[in-house]
Amino acid sequence: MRGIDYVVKRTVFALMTVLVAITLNFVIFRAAPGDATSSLAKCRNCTPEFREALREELGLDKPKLEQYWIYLKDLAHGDLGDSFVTRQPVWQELKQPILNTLPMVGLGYLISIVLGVLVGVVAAWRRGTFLDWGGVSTALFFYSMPQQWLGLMLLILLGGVLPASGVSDPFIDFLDPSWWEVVIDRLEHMILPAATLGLVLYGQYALIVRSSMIEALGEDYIMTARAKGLSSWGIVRKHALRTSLLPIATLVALTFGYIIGGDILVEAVFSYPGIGLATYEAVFDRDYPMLQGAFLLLTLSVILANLVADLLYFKLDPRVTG
Amino acid sequence: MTTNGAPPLLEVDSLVTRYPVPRGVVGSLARQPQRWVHAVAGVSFRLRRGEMLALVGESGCGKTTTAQSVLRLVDSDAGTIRFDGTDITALGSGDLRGLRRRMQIIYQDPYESLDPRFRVRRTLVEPLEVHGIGSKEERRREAEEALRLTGLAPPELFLDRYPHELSGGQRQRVAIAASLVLHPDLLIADEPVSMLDVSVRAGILGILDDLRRRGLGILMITHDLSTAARYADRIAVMYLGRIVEEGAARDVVANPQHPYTQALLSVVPKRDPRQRQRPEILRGETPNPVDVPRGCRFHPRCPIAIPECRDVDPELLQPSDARAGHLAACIRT
Amino acid sequence: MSLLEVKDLHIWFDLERGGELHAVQGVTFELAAGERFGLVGESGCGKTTTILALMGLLPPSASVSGQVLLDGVNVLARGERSVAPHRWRDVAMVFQGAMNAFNPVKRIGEQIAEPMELHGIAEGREARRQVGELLERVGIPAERAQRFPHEFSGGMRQRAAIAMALACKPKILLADEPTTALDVMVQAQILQLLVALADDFGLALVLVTHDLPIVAQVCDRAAVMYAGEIVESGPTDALFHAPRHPYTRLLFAATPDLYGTEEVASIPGAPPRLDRTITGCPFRPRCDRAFGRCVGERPALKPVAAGQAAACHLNDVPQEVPA
Amino acid sequence: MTGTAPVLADEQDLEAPPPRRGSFVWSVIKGQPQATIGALVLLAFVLVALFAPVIAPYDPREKVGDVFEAPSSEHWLGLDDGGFDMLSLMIYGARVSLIVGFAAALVAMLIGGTVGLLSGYFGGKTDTVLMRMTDYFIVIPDIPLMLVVAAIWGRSLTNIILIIGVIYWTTTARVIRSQVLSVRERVYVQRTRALGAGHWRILSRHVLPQVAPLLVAITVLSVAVAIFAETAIAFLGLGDPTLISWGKLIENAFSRSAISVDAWWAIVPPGLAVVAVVLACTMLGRSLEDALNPRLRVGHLSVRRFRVREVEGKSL
Repeated sequence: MRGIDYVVKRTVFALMTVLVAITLNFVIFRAAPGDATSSLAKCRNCTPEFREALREELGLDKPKLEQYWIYLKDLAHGDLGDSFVTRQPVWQELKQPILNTLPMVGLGYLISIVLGVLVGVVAAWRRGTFLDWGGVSTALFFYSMPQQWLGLMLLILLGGVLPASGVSDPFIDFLDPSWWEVVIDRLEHMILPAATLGLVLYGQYALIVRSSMIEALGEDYIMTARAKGLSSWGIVRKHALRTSLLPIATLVALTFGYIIGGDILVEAVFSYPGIGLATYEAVFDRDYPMLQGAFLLLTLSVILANLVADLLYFKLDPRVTG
Repeated sequence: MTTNGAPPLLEVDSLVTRYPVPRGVVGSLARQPQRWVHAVAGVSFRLRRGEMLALVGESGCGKTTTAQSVLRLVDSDAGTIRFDGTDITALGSGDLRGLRRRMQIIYQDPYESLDPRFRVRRTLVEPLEVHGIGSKEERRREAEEALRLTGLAPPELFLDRYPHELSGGQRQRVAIAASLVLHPDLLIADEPVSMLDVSVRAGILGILDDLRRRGLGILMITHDLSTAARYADRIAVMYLGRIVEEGAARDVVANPQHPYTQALLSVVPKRDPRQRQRPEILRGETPNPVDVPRGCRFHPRCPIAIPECRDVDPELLQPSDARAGHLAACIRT
Repeated sequence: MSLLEVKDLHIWFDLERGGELHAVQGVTFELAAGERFGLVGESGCGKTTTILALMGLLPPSASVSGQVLLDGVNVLARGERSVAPHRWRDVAMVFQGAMNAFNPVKRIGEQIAEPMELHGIAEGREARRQVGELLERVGIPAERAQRFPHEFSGGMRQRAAIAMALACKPKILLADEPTTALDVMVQAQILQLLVALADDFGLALVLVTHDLPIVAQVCDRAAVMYAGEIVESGPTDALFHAPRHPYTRLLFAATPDLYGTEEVASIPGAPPRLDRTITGCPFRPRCDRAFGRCVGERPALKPVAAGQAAACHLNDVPQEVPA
Repeated sequence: MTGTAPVLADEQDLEAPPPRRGSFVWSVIKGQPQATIGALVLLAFVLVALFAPVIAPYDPREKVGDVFEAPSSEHWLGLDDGGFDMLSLMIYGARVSLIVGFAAALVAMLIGGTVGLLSGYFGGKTDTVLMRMTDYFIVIPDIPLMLVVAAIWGRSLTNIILIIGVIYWTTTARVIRSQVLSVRERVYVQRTRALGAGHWRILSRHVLPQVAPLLVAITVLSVAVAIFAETAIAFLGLGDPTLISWGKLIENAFSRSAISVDAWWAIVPPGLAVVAVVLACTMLGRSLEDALNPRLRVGHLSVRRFRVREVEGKSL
């Protein structure tokens, strides 16, 4: 019985958030001063007739409420509209970029979590020593870098060693590669953007792990553990680590939105054809349906990540009851 | 100053205060019945001017909720509270303001009850500001007078200090002084000494005793029967939201009628090592005030319970071998 | 030879704003096997610091001198290294506020079994069996070992904390204000349990509290601490009926008794600051019997009667001995 | 009234130094090296921004040499893609970056502070509604939203400040709320309420002053976040095209291929400037935050252990 209420509450909340996000997506794009055709279809040789046709095609000539209804109906069928540029369905256009982005962001996440937890734990455990000072300073330093700039720096430093753009070697197919050569090639292309994401993010994790670990080490049960005869590494491993890693579950989800933002910047720097680059290009091309579709997908993924974190937290902390 | 014949300062009748137990989304959807914490479940007592009544009981027995209800800091569900003859049970917030001047409370924790960023002076003057009383000069004089009354003399030594520069006993004195500047008629003292060192407790209790002699009605909430026996005129023992025994302090201590009171008295440790007692320890812990036992609420833990106790919810009556004004809620007395 | 001997224990804390706090100033006492000993004093008198030092549980800002002899061996000789092996095996502790003595995200049983496994007393199934036995012994059904701390009431948690302290069958049990946050009825239950366990297991019990009546009821002998030092020690009976230090007498007088009729009086003033050097008797400013000698000369703890010692100059002046 | 003997005062040590209560922020800045450095660096950048016309060696909009000319004694940081002096660009860029940083942080402080204060103090329905709203804002990915809003609503400086402020108030709101929740339960607040004081009085005299230092700490931290956000917006080409900012300089260098011609001087300095300011804000903000968190002060586990002292002579 414990916490069914919690699970239901979080799930209902996530569903409600989805609804709000969908609505917001509609409002932001239509409540702009003027309408989308004036701000987005800023082509030099657009005739008024073309603009009118565009309005009709987008259904902007209909009343707002009806537009909302149509938008919801289309969405229910998985229809995000067609891209202005390619005239293909947005969903079709976004599928491949998403598949490209997922492993790269995943790798970045992995780097940041491993590095962050490691540095955080060591810094807290060795509080006040050089290890602590060095760990925290390095973490703060990376944390203070604009992601795009760090990306450019890595490009300057390592651009000669590792591929600087794209998702794979365009000529690799001619070499008749084995499967692992393909994997290696993919990884090589992934490593710089993923490292950028990871390096910028890990500082935040390290600082949070450090302070929650220091807080945990100040709890009375740590004194009990010492009295029971545990060694200091034993205390860290068996008592402090578990409680201080709890916030990471939430933080990983909360930073999901942040990593998506970073993803856009980093993919722009490394011309990595993922959803971030697609969003970036959509802004430049004024490809309004693409932008709307990508934005919606990104928001939904953050909501999902938060739900997962909430449920994970529930699994990890016996005190959560509702 | 005599108070005979005048209406009691405070008259509480069949007071009921309860809090809803959160059901959660699932519970509400499944239409589970709403459950309640019966914090105060029918409490009646009177307090005269110049009298100190001690409300004694273990945590969760409803003594603090009773105090909050009397002060109208929480709303009660049934019963009446009369203050100086006026029914204040349902007063609106506007009328309450005037009333708040006349009833003051001091809290258990002197480290917490003073704003750490306020100097003593500001803490003492604030109540007067809130109620718009007096000129600046008059307020200053009131503050100094209140400090003197609580034994913090000369006042100049304390007015400009911050709470962290005072000892626990001094802080509690400042807290009392802050309630005295308004010249209240009723003072509620919620465990006024339990956070203080033993060696300064008597000083604080002495001030309360002094104020009582000056005509204030004092409702003291405490879990410490020794203190209650020493300083209060009357004692009311609470168990699970009810008063189970009430009477003159010496009667209750010397001749306890209710088995719960007897048990409570038996576990109070004596100072003298030669008087090692065999305490009469009750089984288990106080049940949750959500599921109050049927019949006598004490019967599951009662050493002298009989089958009837399961059905009869006893009233507060005067037992045969007790003195006038000594009441107990037990069918076996 | 006593089971535990504390000789001239001093503890200092470095203060953040500079300077030191001399928290424990030359504490000396003995504890025999199976004895119930009380350490009484008001807040800040150094009683908790003293027993934390017995287990070497002092913060890094602390420095100690003096001896803590456990079966004749000075466990503080080499600091952390020499005291660590004795923790929980020889000396176990019930901490103040058992609410927080347990890790909130681990099961109670797991936490009680932890020291058993650590000290090689029992493992796995055997450890679980012993945990069950211990829990039953302190009045908790064995199957509750699977519960988490927040599912226990305050009294239950304190019982579980006691069971945990007994996990390695120690010789000495230190109890720091074990009943402070508890209701009187639960307090009586816990004290009764401690006494019974001390008898059953042949434990020596050190009970630290600010509550004189508790010591009077539970302990055979006690020491009264004031301003970091023991001002009087002896059988509890003697402390109550024939105190040889004014502080002991005044402290009893400030404690109301249920049936007592004497005046209850507070002790004016406050204890001295421990971050400054104390000259003369630390209790002098609050004492009702102070005289010239108390100003310049600090009294030492000296035997005054059989098994009783006090640190007061009055004891050197026969006609001045307080009643 | 009967006169009774006054109760004796505790003769506590009253020789303690007279109260000296400088502001909390000031005492942290003075007391902690991390905070001192942070505050000094921040101050230095603010001065540079204020006196930009005096300090800058050249007019940043005047072509003073070749495209991507390398650093020299005349142009310490070289020239950018338009032949403008990088140092002067950097100095003028500080103005926009800092204005965006501080103004947006202020917006976030106002919104977040108000929401947190009301939500925490009144609790109940107010709290539920406000916190749900906050939760919604938290799940919207920040940079994409800024992108969309800037792309659709226009890219003036005011717009950018508002967008950043409106997106980043959530942290402030949540932290302040949890602090207010605990302050609200303090006995002295309850006592003031029992006294008959109104909500406004309690909020303004007791609650707000208590949370103010924390509010300052978070606001300092959000300055860093806002500066980041500005560089991101500028980098994605959505900044005000007429203004020079550090973000814009990074974007220029990137889009005009500074890397391929190895003109590191066009790209490293603006990034380093951002790092310096953000680092300074983070150090100052974190020191303030840490000083406010008593839970960080106790540690039952430490690398250092208690020491054993040799006894010199007898006991004191």
